[in-house]
Amino acid sequence: MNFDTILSINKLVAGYGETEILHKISISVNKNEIVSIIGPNGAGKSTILKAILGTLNIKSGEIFLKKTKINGVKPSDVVKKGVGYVPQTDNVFVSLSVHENLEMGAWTIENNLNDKFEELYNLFPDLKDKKKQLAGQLSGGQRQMLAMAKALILDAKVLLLDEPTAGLSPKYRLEIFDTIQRINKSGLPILMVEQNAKQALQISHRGYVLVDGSNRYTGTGAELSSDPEVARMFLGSRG
Amino acid sequence: MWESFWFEFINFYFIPGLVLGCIYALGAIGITLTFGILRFANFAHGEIMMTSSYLTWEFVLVASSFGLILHPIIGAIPASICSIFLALIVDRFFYKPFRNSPTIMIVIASFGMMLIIRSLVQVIWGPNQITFVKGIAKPNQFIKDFTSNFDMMILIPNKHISILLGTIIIMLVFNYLLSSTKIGKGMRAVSDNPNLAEVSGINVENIVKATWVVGGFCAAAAGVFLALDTQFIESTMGFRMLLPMFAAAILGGIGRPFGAVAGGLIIGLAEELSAYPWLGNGPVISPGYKSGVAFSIMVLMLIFRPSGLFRGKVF
Amino acid sequence: MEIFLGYFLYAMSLLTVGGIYALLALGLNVQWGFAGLFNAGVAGFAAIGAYTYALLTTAESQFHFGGLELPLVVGDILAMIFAGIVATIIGLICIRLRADYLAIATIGIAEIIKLILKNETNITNGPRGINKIPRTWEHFTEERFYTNFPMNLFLNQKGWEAFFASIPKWWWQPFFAITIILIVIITYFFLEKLRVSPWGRMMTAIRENEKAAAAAGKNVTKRRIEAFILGAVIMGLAGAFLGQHLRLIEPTQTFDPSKMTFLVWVMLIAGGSGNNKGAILGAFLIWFVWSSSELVTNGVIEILATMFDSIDISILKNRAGFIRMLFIGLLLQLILQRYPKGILPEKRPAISGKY
Amino acid sequence: MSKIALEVQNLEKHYGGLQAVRGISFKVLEGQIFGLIGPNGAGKTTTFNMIAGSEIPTSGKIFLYSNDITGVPTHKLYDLGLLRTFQLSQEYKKMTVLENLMVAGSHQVGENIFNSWFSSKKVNLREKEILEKAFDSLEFLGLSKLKSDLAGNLSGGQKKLLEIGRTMMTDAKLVLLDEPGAGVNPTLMLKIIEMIRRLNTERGYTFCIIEHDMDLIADLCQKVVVLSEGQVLTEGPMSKVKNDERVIQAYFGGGVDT
Amino acid sequence: YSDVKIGNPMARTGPIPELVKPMSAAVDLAVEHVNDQGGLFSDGQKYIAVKVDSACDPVAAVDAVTKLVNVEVVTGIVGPVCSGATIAQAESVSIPAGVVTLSVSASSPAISEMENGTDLVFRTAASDAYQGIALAELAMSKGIKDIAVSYANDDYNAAIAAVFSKAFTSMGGKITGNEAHEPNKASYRSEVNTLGSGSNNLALFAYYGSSGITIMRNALETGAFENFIGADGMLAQEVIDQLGAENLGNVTFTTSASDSSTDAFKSWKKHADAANVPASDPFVPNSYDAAFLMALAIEKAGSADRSKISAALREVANGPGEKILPGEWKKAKEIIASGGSIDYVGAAGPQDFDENGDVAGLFSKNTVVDGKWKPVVIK
Ligand SMILES: Nc1ncnc2c1ncn2[C@@H]1O[C@H](COP(=O)(O)OP(=O)(O)OP(=O)(O)O)[C@@H](O)[C@H]1O
Ligand SMILES: Nc1ncnc2c1ncn2[C@@H]1O[C@H](COP(=O)(O)OP(=O)(O)OP(=O)(O)O)[C@@H](O)[C@H]1O
Ligand SMILES: [Mg+2]
Ligand SMILES: [Mg+2]
Repeated sequence: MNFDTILSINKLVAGYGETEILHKISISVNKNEIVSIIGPNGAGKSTILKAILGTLNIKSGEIFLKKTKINGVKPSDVVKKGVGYVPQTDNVFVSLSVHENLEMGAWTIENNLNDKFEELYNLFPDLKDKKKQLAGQLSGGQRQMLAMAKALILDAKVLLLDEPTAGLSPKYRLEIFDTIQRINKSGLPILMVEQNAKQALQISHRGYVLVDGSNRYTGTGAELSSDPEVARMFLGSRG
Repeated sequence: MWESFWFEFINFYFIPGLVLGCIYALGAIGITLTFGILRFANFAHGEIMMTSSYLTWEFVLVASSFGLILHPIIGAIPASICSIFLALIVDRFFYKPFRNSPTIMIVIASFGMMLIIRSLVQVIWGPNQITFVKGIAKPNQFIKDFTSNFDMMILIPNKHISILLGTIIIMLVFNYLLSSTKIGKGMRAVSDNPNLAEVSGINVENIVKATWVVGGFCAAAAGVFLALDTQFIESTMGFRMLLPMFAAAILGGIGRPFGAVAGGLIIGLAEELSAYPWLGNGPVISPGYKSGVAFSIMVLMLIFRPSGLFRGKVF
Repeated sequence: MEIFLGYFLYAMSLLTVGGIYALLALGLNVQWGFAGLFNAGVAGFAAIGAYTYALLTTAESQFHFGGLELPLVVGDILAMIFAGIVATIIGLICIRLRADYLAIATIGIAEIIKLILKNETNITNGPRGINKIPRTWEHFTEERFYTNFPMNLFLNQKGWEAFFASIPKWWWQPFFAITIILIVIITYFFLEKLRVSPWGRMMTAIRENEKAAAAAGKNVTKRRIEAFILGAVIMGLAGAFLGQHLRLIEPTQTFDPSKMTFLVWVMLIAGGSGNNKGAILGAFLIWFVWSSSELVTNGVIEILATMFDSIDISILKNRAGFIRMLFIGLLLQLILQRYPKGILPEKRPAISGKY
Repeated sequence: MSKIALEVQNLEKHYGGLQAVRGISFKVLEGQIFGLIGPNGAGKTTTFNMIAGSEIPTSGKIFLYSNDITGVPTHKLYDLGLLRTFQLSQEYKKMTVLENLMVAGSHQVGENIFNSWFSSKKVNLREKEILEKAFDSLEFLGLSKLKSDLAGNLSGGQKKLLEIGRTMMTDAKLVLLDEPGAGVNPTLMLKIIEMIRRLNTERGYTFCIIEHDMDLIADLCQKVVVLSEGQVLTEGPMSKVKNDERVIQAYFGGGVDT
Repeated sequence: YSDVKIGNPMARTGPIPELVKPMSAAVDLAVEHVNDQGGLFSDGQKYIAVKVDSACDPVAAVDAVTKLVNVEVVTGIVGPVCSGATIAQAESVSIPAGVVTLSVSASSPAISEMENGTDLVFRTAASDAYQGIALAELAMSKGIKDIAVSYANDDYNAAIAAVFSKAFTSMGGKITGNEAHEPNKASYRSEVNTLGSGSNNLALFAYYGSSGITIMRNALETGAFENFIGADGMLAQEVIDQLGAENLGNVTFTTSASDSSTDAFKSWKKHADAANVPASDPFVPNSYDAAFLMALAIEKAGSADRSKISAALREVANGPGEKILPGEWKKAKEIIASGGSIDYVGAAGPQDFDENGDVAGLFSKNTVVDGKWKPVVIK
């Protein structure tokens, strides 16, 4: 095992109930890396993230956070161990206000976080105006921002993002990718699932292409973007 | 004329209504919490009330066999701890397996628990009524004398004073707990979206336990206060209170403990005042329809303002 | 021989009551299983059916309204219609409430119905109830029936008396049971046809996501009320037959929600909600367990008594009723945990093969 | 000159103190593919909700083929040929994928209780047509394999596809698509664009699309309206809009790569 | 078969389990007497009461009696307790099956006019038509001129309240208020006060367990009433224990009971005391009488044949013949064996059935003396 590996998934087999969705998937995230997973709808990308969080039954294979094995650990404990996670859907508390949502993001931390909140509000000025509004009354994009902000409060060891830019306007999409890069520069490795695959690969150090629950291609972001096969099948390039 | 109206109204309708309302309110807090956080109508709640009053009686009895004469409120302390454990055990073995199932499963399970707990109590202590406190409670002489100096004689027995005070104290503690501790916030998060709460690092099971602790304690308090007021205990006393307590919880708004308190007081007052001779000599509506008062208020509330007075949840 | 006859008649009674509960469960299945309406007022609708039937078909009485002596079938039909009318009114008021709220509102309304039946003494004879409710088939042996049209076409009064004296007294019991079973079967076929039809699909869609269903052109409110009424009509019919079976109905205990409503819910959930076969199976199974458990608990207590001479069984005997409740409660928990989706879970109708 | 399919006049929506939409007017011509874009929270979805009858406007009017449809409930609009999809997918979780599509079919004679009891023939005939359509749609979306899976178990993107599939089930005149592309794989997205175009040209559907994917908008839309803070910022063909300084400021943030 | 079974459906669960418990014990006592003194018939067959729960509920009662009649093949039914359950099970099951029902406490007047010509329903308790009148006479004799009536809205209490009100008015009294109350509420203070504004006297018809004690307590706390009268449902030691004898000076309740001066009652009391059964509680002697009478009828009939019970029951109960007192099974058995005739005189009264299968009422008024209910026979 690479000494610098933060998160590694080893021949993971998992699924929902009887049905097996992931077939011997292996993925790793190293120190300071942004890693993207791309692939068609239903390939099992979100399932991988759920497996890491522990909301899923794992049939075989292993998941390591640094050197500790985390399969079979309760989700709330996985979060405590330092895994931040933004789900693809249902990712904010709709009946809580924006600010309370952020507080929930900071559940596992004890100390005073006012500075941190300020920082996030500066990052997402839209949210600042809506501090007291219920999250259920936000627009689709605003919700997505809130969900991101909520995960960023934690001083996580690794951050898992499930389609962080889905539904965001081009401007915010850029900003989110910027933010992701910025956070990453500050030392936080990130594993994200994206359908805006081109842009995602541009900022990723490495990428995985997943098809039908198996690894299909692996490479650096640049390699994958320039691979014509990948581009045609998964990036939506014409011709 | 006016004075005698006040005298009658306050002493014979308003204060009794208030006392009844306090008991409803305490019970409704537990209901509103489980309804809001675990998302189901807990039919076994009344049985926890009932069990705690039996336990209180048992503790007082055991103590007296050691020559110790306890006030029931003292006996209620160990009893409420037992009730909390009862609530936790029931949750662990009978509700937890349905945490991810449709609501109806757990509602039915709670109905089953209602039967189980009640028949257990009946098998252990028998179905007969048991005297909780003997005799007739006369009005507190001091308050009577004191207030009659102002031509506003108030008749209130000590048991009612302790119920009113007890409710206020519990309410204050509860307020602190919900608004100023993390647990209160966690409860709201879990109530909103348990899955998301879990992946936000909140230990959902602990929050659920906290909910049962609070709900169980309030139920115990309500049960003991009810027994203090009626001065006897019997195995269906909890179930008798259940529907008005549901009404109170809905009236106040689900998931809103203070709404439940307001709802409880309103239902209690409404029930008692429905028999007041507002027009002429007889009650306005036949006392045979008394329980209809609570239900009618509840149904009207559901229709015109389903979120309740305090804007609770509407699923 | 006599023993055999006894068991046969007990079996008929199990079928009768089981069938009545099966109808209630089928009605609830339309409301909950198909349309997702949490009706906790089952007993209220059964009461309306039973009282309608009773008031319309009984002979005149000084105690209550009615005495119209309508033909029994007309009584059954009007029981259904009246339950439907009440359901329409309740539906118009409450149908937009969600899940548990609807449940609590319907409990409240059923409770109010009960209070009305109890307090409007001039009409319903209040808590003392209505008795001498004529029972299908058995009623032919009553004078006021066999001396009237159409029975008098076949034989005169003497003739009928002689005829009834010549056949066993229990002759009507199997007929009554079979009639109820037939009604259950017919209801089943109608409901099953609905379930696999576009109507059933639409109802399920509304149950699952009303926002999307509205966008797909479904009039959510109207359809919900439709299902609510259909279910209530079936419950009203069940109520009419319950009244016939008991021959006396009174508002307090007969339609006690903590027994009837609860039992019907248990039947549906244990059998499998959304599945008509499940509803029927659940009803018969649970009623059989419920009814026979009394004999079983008595037996168990006897055995305990012979095993442990030292324990005082008189206490247990006096509390046998509660032990039975305890046992039923535990059994219920077991079924729920073992078969969370019911013994026959809901299955989506197979589509491609059918058309 | 083609007819006006949809016209919105001075539409406003207030939530308490918040003015989500403050006076929007635009027209959509029959046969047009029309884009509605703008920053997050601009009021796009709210506008859709009002058109589709799930929110009642605070003020203003909406016309569908010159009929005033302001405040008409959703299910009636369906009969008038107006169909919408949802930004956050709304599927029937416990029904199969196939059934999810079939529910959306039009002229369901079998939805009348008495028909389904007593006129099986008529019902079955119509069912067959609906079923065929559903199979075609599944084929097109690449969901055929999943036809008997429960829709609740689909992945986020698959649900989105199902959402689009529903619009293929009926003969709608006007279709409102709320972010059909969000979360959909880019390759599939090309297919969706193709489908929208085909429905538009072959069947004459009029489309009104909210989307943040500028490729899709630029590809498809003859005309776009840009909303910002509940008001129309500008409107016109994409080529004109994308160079508007204010739009770049508020929306693209200089990141337009088309 | 060496046993004879009878069915004993009683409301062991449901609204009044506390009233039923001693009644059930009285049935056991009668069964014990029969078996200890030689059993049934010449071969000493065992007399068995199969206990089931009728829950005061027509559904439960019909189901329970169906099992008794068909599966347990009982010879007769002793019970049920509540009128509704009794009527329902009789009309639905036992009359069609030709089985005799001998109810221990069903007091509804409707029972008298129920069967047509089958003579299958009897009871050892008087119809409340009688008790209501007796109570009205009592009130008059106490000099009460006006009274408020509060009754629990159930079949038993509503009926007796109606009879009482009618009788009291016809005797020239004034009913100042007549209200049903919903049982099982936590407080009745407002009802009590509203009624109390019209009169100082209260006629209370309720079961003590479901609303009676609470109403009494609420009334005593606020002093709304001075005098209380009422009927069976309130008569229990529990009432004194809970409210305290010192507060019950002006309380009189009637019950359909027994002249304690008769030999029959003394004999019963001796046995009851020995077995720790409360001899004077409501319907407890009636329960004993019913179970004992049923055994006598079976013995008289000479076999467990259901069809002979009705006639035999009339013979052993109405006489003429040698008087048999409670507990005298051996004596009765010997007389019957020798071909003689007997006349059972019961713990609760002479127990002679009229053409409707009803018995005449005998009532006592009960007041609190030394912390216990003291009965005095009035009629
Ligand atoms: N709760 C569930 N139960 C059963 N099957 C599920 C469940 N959730 C997802 N699936 C199935 O697992 C497969 C993978 O789903 P997953 O959500 O991981 O896809 P994805 O790669 O994230 O796709 P997308 O890009 O569309 O979000 C899909 O075929 C889906 O149908
Ligand atoms: N029910 C509501 N109550 C209060 N405010 C609401 C409600 N629904 C939406 N809003 C507010 O109205 C504004 C417009 O929301 P809308 O959903 O229309 O945005 P949108 O343009 O669709 O954005 P996005 O592209 O992010 O989906 C937002 O600021 C949102 O917070
Ligand atoms: Mg996904
Ligand atoms: Mg939107």
